[in-house]
Amino acid sequence: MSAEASAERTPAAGRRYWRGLEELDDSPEFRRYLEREFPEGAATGDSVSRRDFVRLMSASFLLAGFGLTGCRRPVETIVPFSRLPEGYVHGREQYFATAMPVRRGALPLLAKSADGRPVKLEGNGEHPLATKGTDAFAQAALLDLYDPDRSRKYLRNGTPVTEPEALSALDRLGGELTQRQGEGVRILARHSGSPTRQRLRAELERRWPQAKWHEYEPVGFDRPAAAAAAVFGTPLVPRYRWERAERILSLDCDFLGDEENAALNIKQFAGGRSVAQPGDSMNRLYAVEGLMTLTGSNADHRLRVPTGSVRAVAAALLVEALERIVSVQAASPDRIASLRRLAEQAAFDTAWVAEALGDLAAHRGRSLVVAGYRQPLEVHVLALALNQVLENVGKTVELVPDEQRPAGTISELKNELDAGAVDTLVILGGNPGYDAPAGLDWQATQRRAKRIVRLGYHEDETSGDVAWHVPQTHFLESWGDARTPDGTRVSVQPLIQPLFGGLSELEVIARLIQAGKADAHSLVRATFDAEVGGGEEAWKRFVHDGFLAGSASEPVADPLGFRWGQVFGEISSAASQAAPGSGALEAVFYRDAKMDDGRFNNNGWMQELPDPVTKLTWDNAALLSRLTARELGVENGDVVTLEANGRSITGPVLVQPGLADHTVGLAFGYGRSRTGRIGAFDGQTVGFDVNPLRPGEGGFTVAGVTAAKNGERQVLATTQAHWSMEGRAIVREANLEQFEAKPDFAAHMGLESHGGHLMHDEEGNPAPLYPHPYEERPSLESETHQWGMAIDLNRCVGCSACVVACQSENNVPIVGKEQVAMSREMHWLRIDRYYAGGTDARAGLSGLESDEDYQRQAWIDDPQVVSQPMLCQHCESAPCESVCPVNATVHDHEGLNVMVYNRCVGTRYCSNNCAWKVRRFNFFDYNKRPLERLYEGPLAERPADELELTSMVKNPDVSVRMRGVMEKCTFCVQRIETAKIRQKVAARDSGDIEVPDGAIQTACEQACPADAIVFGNLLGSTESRVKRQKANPRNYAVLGFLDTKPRTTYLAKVRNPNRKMPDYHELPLSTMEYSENMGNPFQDQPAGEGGHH
Amino acid sequence: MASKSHEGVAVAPPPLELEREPLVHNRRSLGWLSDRISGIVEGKTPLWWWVSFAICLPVAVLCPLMIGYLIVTGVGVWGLNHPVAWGWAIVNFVWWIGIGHAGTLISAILFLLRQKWRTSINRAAEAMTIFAVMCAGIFPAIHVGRIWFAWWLFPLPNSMGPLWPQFRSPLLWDVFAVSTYFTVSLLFWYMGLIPDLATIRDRAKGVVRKFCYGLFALGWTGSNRHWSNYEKAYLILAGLSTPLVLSVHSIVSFDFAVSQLPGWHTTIFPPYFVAGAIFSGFGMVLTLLIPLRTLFKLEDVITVRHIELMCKVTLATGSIVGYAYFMEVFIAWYGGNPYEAYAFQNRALGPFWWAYWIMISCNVICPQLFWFKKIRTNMVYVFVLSIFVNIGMWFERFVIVVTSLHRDFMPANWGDYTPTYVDVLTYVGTIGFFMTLFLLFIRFLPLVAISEVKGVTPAADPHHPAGGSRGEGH
Amino acid sequence: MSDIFPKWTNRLPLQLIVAGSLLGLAVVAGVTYYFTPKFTRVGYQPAQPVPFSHAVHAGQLGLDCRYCHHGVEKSWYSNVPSASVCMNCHNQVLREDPRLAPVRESFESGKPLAWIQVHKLPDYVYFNHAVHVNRGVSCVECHGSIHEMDEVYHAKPLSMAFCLSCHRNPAEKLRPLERVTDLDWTWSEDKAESRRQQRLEGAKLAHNWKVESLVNCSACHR
Amino acid sequence: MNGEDLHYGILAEFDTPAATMAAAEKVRDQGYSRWDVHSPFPVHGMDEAMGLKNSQVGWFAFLGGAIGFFGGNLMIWYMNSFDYGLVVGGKPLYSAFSSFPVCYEMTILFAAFGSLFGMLILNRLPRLHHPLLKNRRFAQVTHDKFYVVIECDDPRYDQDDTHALLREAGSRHVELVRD
Repeated sequence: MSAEASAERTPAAGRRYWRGLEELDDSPEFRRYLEREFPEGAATGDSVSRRDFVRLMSASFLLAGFGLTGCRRPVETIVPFSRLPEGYVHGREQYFATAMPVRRGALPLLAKSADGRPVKLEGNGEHPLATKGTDAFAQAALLDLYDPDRSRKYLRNGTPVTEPEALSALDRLGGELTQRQGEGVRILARHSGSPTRQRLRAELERRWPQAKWHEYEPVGFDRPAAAAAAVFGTPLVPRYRWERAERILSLDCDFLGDEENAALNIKQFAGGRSVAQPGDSMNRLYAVEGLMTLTGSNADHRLRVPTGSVRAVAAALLVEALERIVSVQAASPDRIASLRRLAEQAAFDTAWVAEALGDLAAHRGRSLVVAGYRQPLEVHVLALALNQVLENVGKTVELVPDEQRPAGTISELKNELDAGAVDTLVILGGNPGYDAPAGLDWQATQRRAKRIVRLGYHEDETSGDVAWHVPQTHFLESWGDARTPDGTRVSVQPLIQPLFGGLSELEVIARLIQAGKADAHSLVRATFDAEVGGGEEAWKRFVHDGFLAGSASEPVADPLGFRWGQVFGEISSAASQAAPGSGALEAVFYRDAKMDDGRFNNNGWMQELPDPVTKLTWDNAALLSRLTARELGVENGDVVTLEANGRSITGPVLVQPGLADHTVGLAFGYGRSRTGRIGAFDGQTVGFDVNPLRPGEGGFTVAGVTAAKNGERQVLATTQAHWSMEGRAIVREANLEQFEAKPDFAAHMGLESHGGHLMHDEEGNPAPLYPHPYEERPSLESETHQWGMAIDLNRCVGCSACVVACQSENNVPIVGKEQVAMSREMHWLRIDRYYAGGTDARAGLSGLESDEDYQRQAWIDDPQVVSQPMLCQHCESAPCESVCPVNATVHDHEGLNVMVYNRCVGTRYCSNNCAWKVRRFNFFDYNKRPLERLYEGPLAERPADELELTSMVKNPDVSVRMRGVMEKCTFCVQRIETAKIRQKVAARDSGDIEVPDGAIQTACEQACPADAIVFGNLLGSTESRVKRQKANPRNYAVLGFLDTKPRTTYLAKVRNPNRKMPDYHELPLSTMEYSENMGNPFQDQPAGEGGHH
Repeated sequence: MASKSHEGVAVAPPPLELEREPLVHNRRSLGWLSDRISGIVEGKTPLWWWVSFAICLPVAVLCPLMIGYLIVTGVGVWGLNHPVAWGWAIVNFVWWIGIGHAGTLISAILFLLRQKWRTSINRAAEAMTIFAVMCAGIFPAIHVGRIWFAWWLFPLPNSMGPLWPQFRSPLLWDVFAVSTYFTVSLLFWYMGLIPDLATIRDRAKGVVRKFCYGLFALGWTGSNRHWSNYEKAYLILAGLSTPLVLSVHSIVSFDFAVSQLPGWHTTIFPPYFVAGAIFSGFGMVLTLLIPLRTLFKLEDVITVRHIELMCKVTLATGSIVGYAYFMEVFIAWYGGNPYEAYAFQNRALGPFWWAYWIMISCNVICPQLFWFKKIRTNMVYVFVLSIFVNIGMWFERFVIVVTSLHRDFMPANWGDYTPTYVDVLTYVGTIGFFMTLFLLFIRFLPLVAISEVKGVTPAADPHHPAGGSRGEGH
Repeated sequence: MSDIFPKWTNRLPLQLIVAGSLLGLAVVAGVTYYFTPKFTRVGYQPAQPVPFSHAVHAGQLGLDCRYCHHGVEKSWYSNVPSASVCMNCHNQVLREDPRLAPVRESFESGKPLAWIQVHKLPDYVYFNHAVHVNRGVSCVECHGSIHEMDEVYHAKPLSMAFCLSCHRNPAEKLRPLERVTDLDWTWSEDKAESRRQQRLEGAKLAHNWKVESLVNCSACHR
Repeated sequence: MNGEDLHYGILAEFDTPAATMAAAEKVRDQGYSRWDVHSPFPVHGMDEAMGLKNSQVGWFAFLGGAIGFFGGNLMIWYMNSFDYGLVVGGKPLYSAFSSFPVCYEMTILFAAFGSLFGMLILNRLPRLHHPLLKNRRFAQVTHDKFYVVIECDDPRYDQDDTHALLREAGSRHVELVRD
């Protein structure tokens, strides 16, 4: 199908003309074109050829710096293709469907390709899960493709060899191993949902019967399946249907944050929270957790207990359920008693538990209990039992067959290595040298294999002493396949030839087992043909769409026998555990929101992304609660040594509100000893490695940890120092009951609700002192388009995918830790996160205290949390514009507040006059200079390879800003203009120039998994989504009293607390703080105060 | 020519009814004045001058060094960040321009008010104005991110449409205000210098001196027809400088007042900035003149009465400034806008409380000591207090710029501010630059307006016995 | 005394004023002429690796622009044709011509020809060919009479002022879509009549096609 | 008159402003027109004593000021509204209010130029070469002496009469000044 044809297929959404590479793939010209992108030599990393590549592909518009034109310019050349690939039009963006494989799942994506290189990743909204959005990882994965520290060379015992040499050596090795039927061969792989890998593994086990397959994932998500298998007796995976759940209880399950498939969970969860009018239903979230997670910060009720005590809470819930709701025959009194003993191992608010369960029970079949990956198997079993009792199984919890075949563990592999039974160890991806639990001492252990063949994306901790290091290809460079969480088969389509050569996991396996054609495309195609069939047409469709329609796995319809006996068996075998206390802290390990398990360690976008909860960048920290920090006598930035079981780690302290006492939160993924120039920024390892303290495979908590201040201090670069909203109506909140009574409550908050008479005439229209230039001179205003945005704070969970999407789309530079610590981060879109403690808890505080004082204030122990995406508000009467002396920021005819970089002289006055402080100034040449040597000015040059590769990730449609200019959110003006141009090109000699609704999605809107951000035309001849959102009674403008008439407005947040809960508050805590200053918006104000009607 | 015989010539005392404290003590004659003041320019360069110059010049060199580093590296070498996008540069700019205001006030406003005592100090004060405005002008020019495009702030034709400056921006008003202020001050100062340059020309011995002073004296002959036009022009310039000096600091205050930031957006700014400017300017005049009058033995020309009068002006303007501080706080409370109220609480009690209280002690409390004559007439006290005034006014601008920016509307943006060594050394460099220029000025140009001082002595009055009148006049 | 200033110095001030004014005028005039794109860009005519003549191909032979620059209606850029496009004809016409040797070589080896870029906008200007040629703006408006050029030269200044002159009043330049690549086309033989027609018809086209006068920054700068 | 062309005029020295003023009144009353009084500082009342009219500098200043104010407004209107009207902060394209500060400054600037250059034009300055400046004695004019100078070009000039007049007026030193 040609690009034009697919555009016709979905005319409403103009940009949906992605194509399958396969459509081109047949033409020999195209093959050659791809090869020519990287002519011979380039594949081995010759930088000169790659420079040619840049010039060839971009005809010099790529590196958009600023230069004075006017003088006679140097000669520049245009290099056309000598033979043009069919269907390729220079300069026109193309979209290809692909997917990002993640552990056992995948995220369906559309990749934007500009001049032959991928420049942006977006969710594929056509996928059956309608995953238009993505998570931050998927956005940042693009940068990994252009990582200058990627492994580029095949190494034999550490010495580079050429690709052909290496491949023939691998073939020889494969021949030898095949001959030996894989004797003494052990494979260590990561989790994967790839059908082709599964096929190849089966093939391997057939050809190499003596070999053994092990899998290791530092943060695996396999316990729900294990629990289901244990309880039901067959391999099953629970699949949660968040959108059906009206009451959700999370047992330390951060399903909005660090759990698997968070993007999909967020989408389904957020769908249940958007209310437009009284009477709309809204889900309710209970969270029981020790860390402060995104899920906890979005919960309506949160029970703060140590992570290890969650098990006791789960047990208490089940006791409550079995005693009060349903009697289960298998639940004999002594079994219940043992359950109760488990419940009594920790102290917590039993009323909370009882009322929460009562609420869940009132919504039987419409509730959901989930347990998180940090919790041991018995908690997952308890969660399943609760769902069973609450009649959720088959409704909100579907069970689908588990197609994963069991594999050996890494501990078993260690035993074999220790026993000297391993001749050849094949490590496929991953980085066990860093992320294996310290007890395995993996770097030493792996040396016991006689020979290691290692496929790796970086030369890292695992690469030492390997016989063969094979550079791994990025998923955008090589064919693959995967399954999304619903089981749908997706294609992983490459957009570019491997930049530095290398092989994919599939290719390495196929090459070693000598199973015929070993190129990834043939392998994936063969799997497809064997498992799906349908020939060329079906394959083309699969590649074009990016997924195979109708391939989702069906839930097991038959309610299987729920084996209560197994449940109690698991429980009785659970080891008893003491609650943590001072002197014996509990360390809790978690998957980092940015580094994951360390795989994004060398990714600058991820390092600089503020953690959604802590807002920390470029570091991890030992998270402590206020009380624990006080007991230890430490403060933010104090370095502590944590010790347990004879091993210790050292890292800085950060006090985290809402954290359980005597808990130390430790994020994986930092402190890499062998990483790239980002992970070891300026020669300093970023963060500290927590793995040495980790108990063992699959363990996420360690008890009995001692902490001691070691006297050093470390700067932590957080992007938000002030935590309280100080009673200001910035995020406006109400409880659901209040929303029902007063749906437009947001309009009754803020200073504008007090001073409306000053700004509006009797009809309520704005009454300015002078006419807007749009009225003064109508030719300055467009009658077709006026852009606006609405952000639903009820949907937004704060996941930060939009931040990275914006960074990727708009060429936002990273600036490094030192600059972030000086508040110079460049993000155009940031997520403001406020904690609210309520007036009682904050009594005696004036808000004038230093930000450092927060860590000592008691109100942060149990705060409510709100997140607010903050970006340019595109005010109609923009205060930034009128202070710019050179017309560098002005309004265009469609209501955009445009920032003209090439006109900006950099007075920074606009930033001062922006009440939202969303403007970002280029204090240095962040794009041109090495970030660790910014202060050396022109004396420091960025290494050529780094400059080239980071230039390739740049969006060619957006100027790269130089130092000294201001920048800010543009509402993705390049997307707007591209859509308008497309519309006009199609209109030709007609007047049909109005861009249809939905054809323009800003990068943040596009990436938002929660659909919280809506952008569109406020005029439009048809009903647009943004018009609908703005008609929502919750709509309000942040700092509306300034009467700048922002085009970005927010839909106020509604909480849905349960009146019976012990931690119920009459008002959301931030609203309570607001009421203290400005009066309760839900009480009618006496006449004369504020009103003046 | 200049003969020593004049020194001793005693002039007959004035009648009792005309007796008031003389502007020039010890009944100095006309000739004594030229000899004394021109003598500074003509005599041997004193050692202390060389010492001071040797100190100030290297300090001044810091300024171009730091600016060069700034230009090649980026604004990031300063301590600015995202909430605090303006810092020391703007603080220094406002401080310097404020200092400049005293010169214009003394030369123009006091002239219009017929305050004859201004004559002995106006030349030095005007020179101070010009040098201070030069120092001030450095900062808005270098604080922009792309200095090589700073010419875009001027309405020059171009091939970009053409694209013009944006005249609604207070920064553009600043461009016009500061450049006008500098130009007019320079014209005014130069015009006042013409007769005195002629004096030195006429006394000069070397050809070089004759040529240089002669060239700039423009061929002045002291013709009364010239004096007639000259005096008129001088009066008009004084008349123009008065609204100018008021407008310049009003416009500088618009940089803040026209914005919407709590703590900036306030109508009290223009008068309060003007008062503050005069306050700081008199502080600086005192700081400069008290040592000079001693070093050059000009106690008879720059008398204790002059110093006292300046102390009184300082007291008055300091009280106005103190009142303005109080009103700001009052209105912030009375206005009922919590953002505004917070901004002022934060000034006094927030993380930058120390800057606020330095400002209050130096600007409000210190000048109150000038109520006491003992203090006003003690040069040491006055000198020390004048330095406190300079410090206090610097902190006033720091408080306005930094504390308002660092915590504004949205708590999520709030941040901190720490200057870097480049900030500090650039500022120190401008002080060196200022002092260097001032030293050159006192070495090469008459630091007291000779002809004007002559004009206010009794000997200049044709109706005064000292002026030759025999009493049979009008 | 002032005897060091001879009498003629009294005339000096006036002379200096006159000379200074003249010099100032000359500098302004010089900068306006020599330092603006009208001088610095117009007339740039580099020697190309192959002496391709637009005058022959587009003028005499009457090839449509889009035969070679086929991306112009679809893309931001008007592509420079690949050697294979040249060879479509030249594998029959002038097969052995030595001037075409580099083209043949490129076609055979796959190594692209390096043409020298004549028209180049600054990096921060986002000019889209497709939207101009599809909405009635002819190639000739920016590139001049290419079909009369033996070797391409820079005919128009392509400065911001130049772009704006048309963007301020697009009706002055619009023509029927089918005439966009007809570089010689005018509304009428008679120049005055043509101008009159342009005003009348252009305004009609602009109205019917809803052609906006885009003078805001976002039209060209992102 | 013999050798008249060689002389610029006749110069009389006085010690006090009062004496000078008296002499000036005498010369004025005699009806001389091309003559002048030179003094180290402007002497109060001398204009009347010489019979001078009010200075015309004010007109130059006024003209400059008017050019500044109206020119400024015209410039701003042309640049921000007429030539390239852009939507800035929702504010009017041209407004007398926001234009005022700039126009105000321009008024002052041009008026200041008017007064300084008006003064120079009216005084025919700079005039670096002047016969009086060659006179050694005349150098005291910037010190403490006062001079009445009557030019030879004056229609009423008569070397002897004028000389006598000045002597009579009280000058202790009268001399011819060479041209």
